[in-house]
Amino acid sequence: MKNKVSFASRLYMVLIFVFLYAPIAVMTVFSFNSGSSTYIMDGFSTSWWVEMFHDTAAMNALKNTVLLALVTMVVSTVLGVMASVGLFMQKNKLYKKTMMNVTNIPMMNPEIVTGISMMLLFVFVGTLVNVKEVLGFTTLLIAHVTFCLPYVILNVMPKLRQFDMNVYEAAVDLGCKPFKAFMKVVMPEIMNGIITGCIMSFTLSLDDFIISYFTNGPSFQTLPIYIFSLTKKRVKPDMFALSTLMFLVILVLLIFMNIAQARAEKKEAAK
Amino acid sequence: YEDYFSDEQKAYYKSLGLQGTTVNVYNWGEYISDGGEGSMDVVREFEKLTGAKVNYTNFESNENMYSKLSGGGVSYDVITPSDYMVERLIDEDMLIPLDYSNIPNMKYMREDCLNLPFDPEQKYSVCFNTGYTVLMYNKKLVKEKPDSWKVLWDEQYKGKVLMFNNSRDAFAIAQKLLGQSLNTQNEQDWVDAAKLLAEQKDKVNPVYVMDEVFNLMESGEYAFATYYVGDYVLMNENNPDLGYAYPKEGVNAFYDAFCIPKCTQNKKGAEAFINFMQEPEVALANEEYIFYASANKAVQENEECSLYGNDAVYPDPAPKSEVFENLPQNILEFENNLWSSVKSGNLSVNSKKTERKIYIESGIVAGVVVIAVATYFVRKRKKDKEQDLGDLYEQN
Amino acid sequence: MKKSSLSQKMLDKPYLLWSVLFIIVPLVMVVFYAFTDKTGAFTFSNIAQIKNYFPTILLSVLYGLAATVICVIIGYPFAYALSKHSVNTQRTMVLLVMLPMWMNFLIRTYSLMTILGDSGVVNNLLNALGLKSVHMINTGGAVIFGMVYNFLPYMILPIYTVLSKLDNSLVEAAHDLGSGRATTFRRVILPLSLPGLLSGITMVFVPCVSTFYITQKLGGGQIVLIGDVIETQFQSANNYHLGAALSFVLMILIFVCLGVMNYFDDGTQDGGVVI
Amino acid sequence: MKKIIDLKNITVSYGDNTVLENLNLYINEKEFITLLGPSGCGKTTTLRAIAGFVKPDSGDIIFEGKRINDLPAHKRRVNTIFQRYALFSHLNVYENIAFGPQLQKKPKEEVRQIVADMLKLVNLKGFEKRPINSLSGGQQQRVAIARALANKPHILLLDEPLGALDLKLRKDMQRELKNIQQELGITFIYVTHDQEEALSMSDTVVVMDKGKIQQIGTPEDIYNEPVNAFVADFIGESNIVDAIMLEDYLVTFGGVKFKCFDKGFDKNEFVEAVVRPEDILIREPGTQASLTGKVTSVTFKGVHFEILVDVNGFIWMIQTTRDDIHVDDTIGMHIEPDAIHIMKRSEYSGEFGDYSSFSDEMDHISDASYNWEDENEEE
Amino acid sequence: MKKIIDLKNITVSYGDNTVLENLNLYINEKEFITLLGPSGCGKTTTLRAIAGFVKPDSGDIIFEGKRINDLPAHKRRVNTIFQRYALFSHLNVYENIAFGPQLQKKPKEEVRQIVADMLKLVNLKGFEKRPINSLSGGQQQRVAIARALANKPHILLLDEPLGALDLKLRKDMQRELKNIQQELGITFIYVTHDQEEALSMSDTVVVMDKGKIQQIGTPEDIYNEPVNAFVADFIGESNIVDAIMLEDYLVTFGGVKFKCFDKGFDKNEFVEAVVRPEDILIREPGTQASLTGKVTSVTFKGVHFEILVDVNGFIWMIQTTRDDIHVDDTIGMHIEPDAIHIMKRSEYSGEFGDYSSFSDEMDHISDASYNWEDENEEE
Ligand SMILES: Nc1ncnc2c1ncn2[C@@H]1O[C@H](COP(=O)(O)OP(=O)(O)OP(=O)(O)O)[C@@H](O)[C@H]1O
Ligand SMILES: Nc1ncnc2c1ncn2[C@@H]1O[C@H](COP(=O)(O)OP(=O)(O)OP(=O)(O)O)[C@@H](O)[C@H]1O
Ligand SMILES: NCCCCNCCCN
Ligand SMILES: [Mg+2]
Ligand SMILES: [Mg+2]
Repeated sequence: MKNKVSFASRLYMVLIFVFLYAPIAVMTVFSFNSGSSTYIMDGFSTSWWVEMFHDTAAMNALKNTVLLALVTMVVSTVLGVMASVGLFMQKNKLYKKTMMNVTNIPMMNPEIVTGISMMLLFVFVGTLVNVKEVLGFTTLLIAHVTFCLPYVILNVMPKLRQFDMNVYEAAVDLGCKPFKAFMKVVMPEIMNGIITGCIMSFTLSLDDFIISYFTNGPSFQTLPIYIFSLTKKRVKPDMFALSTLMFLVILVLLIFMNIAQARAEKKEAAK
Repeated sequence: YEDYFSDEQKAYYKSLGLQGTTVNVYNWGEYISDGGEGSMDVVREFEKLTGAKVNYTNFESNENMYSKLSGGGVSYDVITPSDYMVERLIDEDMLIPLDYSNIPNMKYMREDCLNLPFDPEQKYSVCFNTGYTVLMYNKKLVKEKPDSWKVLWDEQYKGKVLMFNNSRDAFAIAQKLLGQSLNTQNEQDWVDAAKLLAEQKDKVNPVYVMDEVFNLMESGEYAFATYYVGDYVLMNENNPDLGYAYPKEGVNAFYDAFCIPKCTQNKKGAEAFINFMQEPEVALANEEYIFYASANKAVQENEECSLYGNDAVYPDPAPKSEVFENLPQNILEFENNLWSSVKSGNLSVNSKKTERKIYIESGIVAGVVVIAVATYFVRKRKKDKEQDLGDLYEQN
Repeated sequence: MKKSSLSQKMLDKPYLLWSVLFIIVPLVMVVFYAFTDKTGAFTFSNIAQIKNYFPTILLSVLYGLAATVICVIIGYPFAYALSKHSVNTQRTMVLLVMLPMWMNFLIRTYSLMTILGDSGVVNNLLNALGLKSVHMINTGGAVIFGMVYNFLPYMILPIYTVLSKLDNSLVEAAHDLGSGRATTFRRVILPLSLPGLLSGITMVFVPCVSTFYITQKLGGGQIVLIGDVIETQFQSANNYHLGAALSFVLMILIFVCLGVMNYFDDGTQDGGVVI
Repeated sequence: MKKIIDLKNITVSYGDNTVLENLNLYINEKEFITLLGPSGCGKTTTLRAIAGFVKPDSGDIIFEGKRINDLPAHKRRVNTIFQRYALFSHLNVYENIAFGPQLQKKPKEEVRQIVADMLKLVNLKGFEKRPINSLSGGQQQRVAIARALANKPHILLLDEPLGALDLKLRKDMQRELKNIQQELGITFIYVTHDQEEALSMSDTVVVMDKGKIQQIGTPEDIYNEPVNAFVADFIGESNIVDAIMLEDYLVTFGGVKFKCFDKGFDKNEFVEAVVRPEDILIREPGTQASLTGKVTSVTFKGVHFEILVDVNGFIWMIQTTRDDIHVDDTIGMHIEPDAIHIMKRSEYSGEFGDYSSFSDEMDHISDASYNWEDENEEE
Repeated sequence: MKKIIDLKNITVSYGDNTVLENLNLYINEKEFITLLGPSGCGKTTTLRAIAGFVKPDSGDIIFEGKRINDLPAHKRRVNTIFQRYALFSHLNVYENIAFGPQLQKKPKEEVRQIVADMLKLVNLKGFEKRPINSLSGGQQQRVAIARALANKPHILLLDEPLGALDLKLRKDMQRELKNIQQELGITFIYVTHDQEEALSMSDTVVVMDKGKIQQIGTPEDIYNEPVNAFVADFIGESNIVDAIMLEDYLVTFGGVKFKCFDKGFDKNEFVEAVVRPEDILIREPGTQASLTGKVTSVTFKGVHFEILVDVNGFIWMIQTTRDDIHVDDTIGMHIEPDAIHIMKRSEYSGEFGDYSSFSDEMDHISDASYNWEDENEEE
């Protein structure tokens, strides 16, 4: 029995999608502007796309962003998985509950407050140890890992809860040492959660602006920061080209993620 | 790519031993020739010649730069504050003296750009550009060339005015209209100016912008803008409908200068960069790209330069003008608070009205919430009683 | 029960250390700055100054509420309609809803300027249709529009997630007991989707109240919200202490709002917001 | 007795998959009827068609004389108890039970009275304010019953209502449900795949397989006179043996002739004989015994022993209370004529009834290399 | 017979909750021993203590003569089959079975041989490459068995291994497991809460309740001579009636004196008498009958009818194959001396045995207003 979706609801959904995609469409269109305006379309040209690749600062920022996102992903995933497993096994309920609540803070706190609080800490520590340039890659990394960790934990935790502890015990029972048993049977089962957490960290880090804005330094600019400084200046269509490019990259990434997820779900459903 | 430099120059920069070092440059936005439209990519050229890596970042106002610098946690090697900010930084002991032996290109400097009042001993700064603030207008929307800042208070241009989004420059306009000195230390003067600005906010709802002015003004949507003259020329290139005026009340004349802050970690690199910026080729490239009057004699005297004799950049006769000076701390804070009040509308005539409106709306919302919560509890009580079935069990 | 060896006990300790250092201590720093002056002496003056910003804070809450309410009004029906499609369509559509979210929000907001501008896309369209231009940019409306645009997906997704997991037999049970479609929606579907709705509200309300970029780009400085004030204190006014005090207040405000909301989600289902 | 529901030629399919095929079934007022069958045979689908959640592709659903194919679910005077309760977890016990009456805009006092009555009925007095999540499985089950009954339905549909409960609780609830049905005089249409449950509760049992009705009858009919090997095997343990009907009242199997009570078959027709394990009497070999075999297994079951006997390669199961039989004993078996039931051959012949190998679900998935990916297709 | 496991004074508690209390139990080599008891009585905990997943607070676990309290789980020559199989779903059948042998670094050829043998043993030849998800419940169960056996354990622990299977499959698997145990001669420690399962499979049954052992014995002992009302009620249906032991071999209950086989009680001691429903014979009232009552319910159960009889307010249950008894008949009941079993009074006295009300889980959660919030705590 198929659910019939009414025409009105279809129309409504289309309208919302138009709303959501209009700015992206505008951006894409203007990235092919032959003039240098982001307001008036003069004609078609790919020159801004070429220009974009010559913008060394942009390319450098892109490189930094990806590097930061990758390192953030690795660090927050490793820390997050360890924390999830550790907290999951924790018997002290109060401690566990407290930690889970602390985990929620970066997600609930306004980003601007998170960003500021970390900047205050970094600068304070910087003056304490008398380092002139604390704000940079390290502080960005710390900040990014901090706001990604909750997402890793919140993705892995439920998988652990779903996980039948007997399976781990079965491995031990069959002669596996505890750590090996964890790697051999627990890891594969919570892998989906880990991968989702991993990808989320990557994309969140890739896209973060507000927190980075307060914790970055001149030596390490990320793309969102660079874009922000561009929008503070005269914006030329090459920025739109860059954004369109990023959009495409993320599109591909998301499709990939989605296929992986669909597969995993299929597998789960088969159980 | 073109080869801009002589072997001698190349050898000089190579010999500095800057290879592998980094130079953090903190400059105004749109204030360097960045390689766009076939121009020289100055930063890239410097990197090529010296082998140093430049982290080039931008600020949008002196205050913005000062905040970042004094906040700590960051290290910059070259900054480009304007006159009054140079003075402040010197006062607050945030700059280090320059070693001119590392800046041989001082020889190219215009005499009128040396020993300026903010750095009378020429110890801390190397002037980069000079210029004026200017009133821009869109010929399509404004019939007559304005001659006074007064037009920025004209209600028929409501929503069509772009105003400085930085306190000193914004105040300057009001101060000129009021006939005050830009550097007055009389608090009442500042209050008056602030009131005038608040009145402007009430009347024309100006959009406060800095470098965003480029896109907005070029788009042709706005009638007036206040900005720096070099940037006007740049905008004018993209939108020929734009015109400019030096209002009769007078304008601010400014000098932007290279300095090295205390937090530097590469003083030699910084000096090399400052020196490089004064290479005639570089200074020319900059002037050709950003259209500001260079402090470099070689450029000013270069008849080939497209700006040579440009009457906006080199107005003749020079407009009535005044240069900013640093203000004492208490005035600065006073000014800052006034500026916040202006922007958030606290000072406007409308402000009480607006405030009242906010309170009323908040009151309504709070009322709705209270009523909702109360209803929730009342209903919960009622439900609770309704669901007590004890009495019914006893029956039959 | 597992034998917890030392190494197993240590597993969550790096995270403990991390969260103390980088979650707790920074918040302490905010409080510290909020109650000290430039010399580091204890003072209430920053907190006292906040009264000047009281209208701004209220205004921020009003804007946040307005944007949140609009997001609920347009997001809920969308999520509901979405959950009615076939599984495969749903997957694609969810992807489509998520996509703009992953797109840098600065840029999306920036292109909204191109759309809403006086000679922007919308007005061009209106003119082409022979209609008069409408002034939209640099108004409160544009700011709310920008908020809704940016955060709508955050409203749709959690609601959708709850709705799509809703056990269809509950809906059938309601029909079975004699309730028509509307009543079933009101009495069963809506209350059961409350956890999703609440997390949607949180995810929209918090960033709206504290935003600064949207107001700057789409409000043209006409609309000043608490986020802008804080940003200014740190980025140009150079008054960290006032900034910290304002941040402190903002934080408290939001936690109180969430706490109240949480109270009314009676906690019988999970998926709700936990502070 | 009045027909309350009449299903006429109902066919339901999902895509290519015909789930119900030309189903004909009528149900009388106040009857307790049970649909019994293996998983996937279409029991739930039948209920859903009656409740209005599935629209048959063809055929008529007649309710109290009126065709209700097009009546939406919420307008049918039929209530369902769902397999996994489907209680509203956001409401408490009171609100769950009051859901239906409130919808009918009954006055508040009446609603309270109904809820109180229902709670009394299902033995949950004092639970009215408890949230659903705080109840045990059995208690939730009762709330589901109370909720459905609060609407005073003419028919109550119960889809494996006891499936999630454990044995002891289940037996108690069986009795309770039966009592409720008799007390209220409501028609119950009950779905289960537990034969004992079906036998002990129902007035009428409908045995289904593969979307078709195999047999309709009283529990005793179904148990004692199954129409084919599927029914015989599905309802209790049975020895099913290939037999030849020599003439009316005379059948041969295992090389021995037996008197029986069946007639009306062709001469020498190949048939199947069903003998229930408890109907085989153990005798000294030779004496009165017709079959002789060797005991291969003796299992104590509490009430009785379960004995497997190998008679020329066919393994018979016997249930007896005698405790003096041991493995490897040679025993004789005696079968009275009334213990033998003859069935016509059917599509199910040969599939069931020999205890030498046990029939398990492997029979259905007999090929080890079956393509599991196909199964996954439908996700 | 040699003891393979000896549990001495084992106590296990979680916080304040004592789950096992001074448990003493030894298990012989090659024995099939079953732990039987209601949910939460500590069966799983006992197994986990043997397997090494729970460390007793006090007491010794002796395995083949050595104390193994401190030996970690992975070093014990004991393997477990878990309630919900606990198969590695990311590995296929071969890899699951080979898991243990591979860990022991057995040569590849040997591993292959073991897997092949195991698959033969559990009747899954040809399934080696199948992913776990593609298997039915019964097949998964067999893989779990094969996996545990592949390690050649001295003891196999089985925690309700058939709990998730449906009735038919369950019966088949019971036989299969018993066969495997006998074939391999391994000690099985089996956990179930299904009494029929316990009776039909075990050499020895251990009945537990509330962390304590109530009775240890052969299935017949347990069934025929329960030590207290709990055991009597838990193992099968029973009528348990308050009685007075007048003298050796003479007891009185229901106002009637009965001969019995029990002795050694005090004169006029208050005791309980157990009578199994199948041991009560129906007679014409008056004739040979000692008790007379009115039939309140007759239920067809397939093999027999279940009849409830009201004798002066006490409801007796009778199981009979007679089909001529109807509700409201007045019948007489006759009980032979060997059908009566006398028990001393215990803490369980009065809790079970009367069929007038049914004991359900409500007895445990008797207070409707219990605080559900506490339960939710653990999220
Ligand atoms: N919505 C559906 N779409 C496709 N096929 C379905 C759907 N619902 C049921 N089926 C199929 O119809 C057949 C009969 O299903 P039904 O639920 O009626 O069986 P059942 O007898 O209730 O089984 P069970 O004892 O497992 O509940 C099954 O093969 C099932 O796969
Ligand atoms: N990890 C644990 N923490 C606290 N209490 C526990 C834990 N594991 C078991 N218990 C408690 O110990 C008691 C005995 O549990 P156990 O699992 O041994 O029972 P069981 O006899 O196996 O029951 P079931 O038949 O339900 O499996 C129960 O009351 C249970 O709540
Ligand atoms: N676009 C760059 C403008 C730089 C102008 N500096 C002006 C300083 C005025 N005080
Ligand atoms: Mg079903
Ligand atoms: Mg257990």
